[in-house]
Amino acid sequence: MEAVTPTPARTSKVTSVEEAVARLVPDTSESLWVGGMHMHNVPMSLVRECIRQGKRFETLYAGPSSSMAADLLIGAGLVERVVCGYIGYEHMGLAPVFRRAVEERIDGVESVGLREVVEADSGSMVLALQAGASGQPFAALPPGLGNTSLPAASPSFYRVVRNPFAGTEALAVEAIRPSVALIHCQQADEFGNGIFKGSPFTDRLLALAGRTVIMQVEQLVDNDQALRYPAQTGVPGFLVAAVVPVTFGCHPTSSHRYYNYDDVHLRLYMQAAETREGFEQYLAEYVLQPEDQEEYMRRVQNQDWGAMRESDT
Amino acid sequence: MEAVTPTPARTSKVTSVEEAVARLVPDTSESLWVGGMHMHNVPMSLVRECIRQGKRFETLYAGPSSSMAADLLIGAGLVERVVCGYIGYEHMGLAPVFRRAVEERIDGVESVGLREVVEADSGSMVLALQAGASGQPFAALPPGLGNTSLPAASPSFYRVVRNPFAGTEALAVEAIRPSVALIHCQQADEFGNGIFKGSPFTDRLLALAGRTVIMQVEQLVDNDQALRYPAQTGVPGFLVAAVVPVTFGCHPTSSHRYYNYDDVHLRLYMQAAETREGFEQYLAEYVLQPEDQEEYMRRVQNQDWGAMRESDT
Amino acid sequence: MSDDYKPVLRPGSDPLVFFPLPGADQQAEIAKGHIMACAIAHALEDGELVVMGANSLLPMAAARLAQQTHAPNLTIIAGASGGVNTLVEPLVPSSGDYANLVAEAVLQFPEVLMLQMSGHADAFFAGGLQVDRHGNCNLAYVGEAAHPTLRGPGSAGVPWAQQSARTILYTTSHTRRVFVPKVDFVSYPGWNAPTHSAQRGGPHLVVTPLAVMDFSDSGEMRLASLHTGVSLEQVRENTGFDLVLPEGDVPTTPEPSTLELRLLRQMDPDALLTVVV
Amino acid sequence: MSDDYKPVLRPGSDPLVFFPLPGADQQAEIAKGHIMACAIAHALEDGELVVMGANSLLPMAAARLAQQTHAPNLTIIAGASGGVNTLVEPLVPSSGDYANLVAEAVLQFPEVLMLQMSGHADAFFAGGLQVDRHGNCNLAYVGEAAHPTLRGPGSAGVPWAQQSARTILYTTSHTRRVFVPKVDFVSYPGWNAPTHSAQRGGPHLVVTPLAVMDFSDSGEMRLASLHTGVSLEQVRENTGFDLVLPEGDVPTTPEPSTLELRLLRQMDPDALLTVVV
Repeated sequence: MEAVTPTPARTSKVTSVEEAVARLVPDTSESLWVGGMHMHNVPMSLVRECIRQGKRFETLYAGPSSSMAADLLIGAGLVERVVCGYIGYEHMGLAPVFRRAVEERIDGVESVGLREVVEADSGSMVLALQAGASGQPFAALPPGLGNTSLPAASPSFYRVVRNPFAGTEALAVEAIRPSVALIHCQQADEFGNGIFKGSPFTDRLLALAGRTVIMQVEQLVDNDQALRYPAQTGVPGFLVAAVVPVTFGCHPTSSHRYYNYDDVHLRLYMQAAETREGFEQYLAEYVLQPEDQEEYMRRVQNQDWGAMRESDT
Repeated sequence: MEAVTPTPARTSKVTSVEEAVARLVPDTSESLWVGGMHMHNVPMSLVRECIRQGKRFETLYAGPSSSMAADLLIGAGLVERVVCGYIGYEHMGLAPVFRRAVEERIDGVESVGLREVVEADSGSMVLALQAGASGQPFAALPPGLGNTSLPAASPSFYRVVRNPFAGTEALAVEAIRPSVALIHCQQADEFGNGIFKGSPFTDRLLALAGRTVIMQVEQLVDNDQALRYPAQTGVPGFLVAAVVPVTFGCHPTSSHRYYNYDDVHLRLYMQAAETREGFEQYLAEYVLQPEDQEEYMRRVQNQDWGAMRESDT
Repeated sequence: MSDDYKPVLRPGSDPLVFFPLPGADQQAEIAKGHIMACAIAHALEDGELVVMGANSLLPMAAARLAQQTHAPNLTIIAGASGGVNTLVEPLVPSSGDYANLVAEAVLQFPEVLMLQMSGHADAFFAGGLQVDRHGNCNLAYVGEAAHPTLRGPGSAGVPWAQQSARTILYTTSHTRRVFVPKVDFVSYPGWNAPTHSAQRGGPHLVVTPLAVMDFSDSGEMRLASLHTGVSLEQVRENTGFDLVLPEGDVPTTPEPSTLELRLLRQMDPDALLTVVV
Repeated sequence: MSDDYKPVLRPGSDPLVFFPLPGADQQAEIAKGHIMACAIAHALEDGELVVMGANSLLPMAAARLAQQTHAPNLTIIAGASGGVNTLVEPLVPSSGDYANLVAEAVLQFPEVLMLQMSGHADAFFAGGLQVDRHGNCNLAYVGEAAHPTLRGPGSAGVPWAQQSARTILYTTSHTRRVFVPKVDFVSYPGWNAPTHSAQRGGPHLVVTPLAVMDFSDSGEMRLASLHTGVSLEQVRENTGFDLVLPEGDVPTTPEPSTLELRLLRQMDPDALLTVVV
């Protein structure tokens, strides 16, 4: 009759921003996909940390609808190729750095080292991600894209496939499994069970398709939260390599139910970024110099951080 | 300055079982897919009503994991062709009618008029459904199925496609958009915003892919429920043609959080169905003769219907 | 954007709201935004499913208005947020705003795209850097691919608008820079698209701060009505190609009714519709 | 199944439970089910992701046992229900049971299949009507396609088990009817499958009421251990092909430890493990 041995403890995935990026993001990655959409739920602290640590990405998947994350990464010269579904600021305007990078080409190469812009669309990118998450080699596309300039503009991204059932032809995109996926959940337990307090956007699918998934959260909650409301878990923990708690970490984008996007700061950035010098100055002041989120928050103007409150469940 | 005209009222989708099936299910449909899984969340009242009204289905998609719905429809002689992912009763045993239909072929035609059994698998069926819901013509399959007997057994279901990116070959299945999709939600408002109180199984995707979707519900809730907890809505109302409230409507399968499956009645059925005569008798007593759910419930033995209680939100 | 910013609380939205309330003092006037929203609302029918794209302030107001007037069974999908039948309390400029989740259901964004691509939607709303006489829209770039003079955001979900029964185009700037004879890049195909089984319904209506346009049987943009106080000359000067003219006099775009104005102002406490144009 | 049925309430499950509690009086003995569950549990490693198929009473008990002993970071996906890391309170026979949703997350079933097909899973559990010497499994039919003598349920998700790092086969009936020289239909491919990039990991272990088997380097089923009280002869008589024998004596399958038994009985108030075989 042997003694009862205690169960070894389950390992927490809680990690600091610095450590998560240093340990899980290679110096050069094949591809990056940043979650959230437009000016919402974008894990900006992780993005800023990637820039601080000079992580390079051969391909950035910018869609559905990316904004400042893409703009900053491109401006910092860390992106070689962007698959562009949408990069902009919705009603606030176009992406100043992305614009300049493309409009001021020198010998076909964008001034900041962005070598290629692949014209794409959100639907095809999401179907490619769905295929990646399902282990499918490629995704055949619904009919109609042949009516646009896209297939001709991006012959490497869109290819013709023969439909073995109808005998007709269709366009297809190759499956996408981003090497690095950065996502944001408002809440998560220490094991990575993430809860979306607002829109999930594309992030559950992104977590299923990503090879290395880092989750930035506003607030840690007890594992009991997940056990009491399992249907509320938007991202199951086993998909997540690290849980990174950062207060106001999505700023200047929103974190649904926690805070709205800061359009004062976004405009401050967009105005600064109108010129190369202005962008470099912004990058230094708000991304490279602040050693942590506290310092970043201190430098941000026009803020009533105190007004942020925990979301009620 | 004109008078203020009142807004016309929004139309309720609440319908009786009889009317929903009579109005929305053609006498002969191209295809049928019944929601739920194994002995859980299967809209049996809708299935029984389809049999009562003698609705025929050229193809029945039996998967992922169907049980009594497929068995009854096949036994009633209403199914010409079944795409078989799984038909059985999990730990309780094999499907007696499906077994006999296949094992007692007469001149290659199953005794009950089931002309074709397409050997398939759950993964491919779900990817085909996903393709249907996305407007894609077909779904390329992950590698590996060539290692099984499936492609050779079902050359019309699985076909070879050329991967235009890798230049290799892959298997593919054609997109599926069932003509009729029958699903169950524990709760829904009158506009068809359905809530899964337990597992969603495959039913949200099924609702997205189905051409005509009929939703059987255990309990009607106020539209305010959906407005207060929108993230809880498993099936948005616009996908649903009719909302059919039936108490204990999934019996003898379960309705998560409302009641478990009735394995006493299921065994009663499985024993009866061991013989053709026994099946006919069961069909008459529990499907054809009862004019409504009340009468069906009256005929079911060993039940403590009263013990059913509303689920707490 | 003024610097004397003050955070403002609003119902159904977030504790912090960073944009001020422009035009809150202009409640009195009927703004172009009101006229445009009504023109779009009138083009939506009861029982339809409409899907919003990005920057959908106007179509969102229009769809909610239609729902509150003649189309109670209209289903609204609030673009990026995934909100289904949002109450639009209040109207917000970003399609991904949490305020849009005061709704009946929340879709994952891939599901929103699936609905578009599979042809579930009856109407989708599009615009772009350029719109041409056939209704082609361009969101990619102006000029040549190698040396664009203007880099746009990209085509986003707009290519799939063609799977909708019809598409309603709208823009807040009616100029020759936007209305060009031929777009430099086709993000959304107009009526001159190569015949294609996929072309379910082409561009249906074009709503601008100056006028409303539809398309002739030959698929050319046609002037349908001029907004109050706008002259035909004004429209001609700001359109880079010859619009087909209607038979007889050009009608005036109907002004919003009392009810319509009340509803639009109710859903728009920040009076964004008065400053959107 | 007895007719004197009484509904029973159980924690974490539904108000009505229709199956009686067989073997509740057999708590004392160590059942085959306990031995099999332990054998499977020992084959699971910490940090792995395991996915259950249908009728997964044994692997479910095994995975939960592993989680509660040597593998706290094991992730369990409870098959049909979509439950992730269910607490297995209590152990239930149906993979789709609501009881499996006392868990950390709920996946839609398509997502469960996606995880299998994309190779996320480290271990999947399979069985079938027939299992052959190379570990091929058949869930479709016995006999010829045109005139099967036994129609099975169909291949379900089992073909995709090959995308898992490894597959653990189990069956509650070790007979010549199940263990055949060659399956009539390949639902799950064994080691003799045509070499294929997709074959990530083949059958790894076979657990039956009589013994535990693994596979030789040449991919032939090999006897690994005999359960207490089972003779080699008994296994030979009930296996339709010659099993590879291990070097030297055949070891005995380890009996469950005190802790293991306690944990198995804790999660199994209905003592289903004592009647499953």
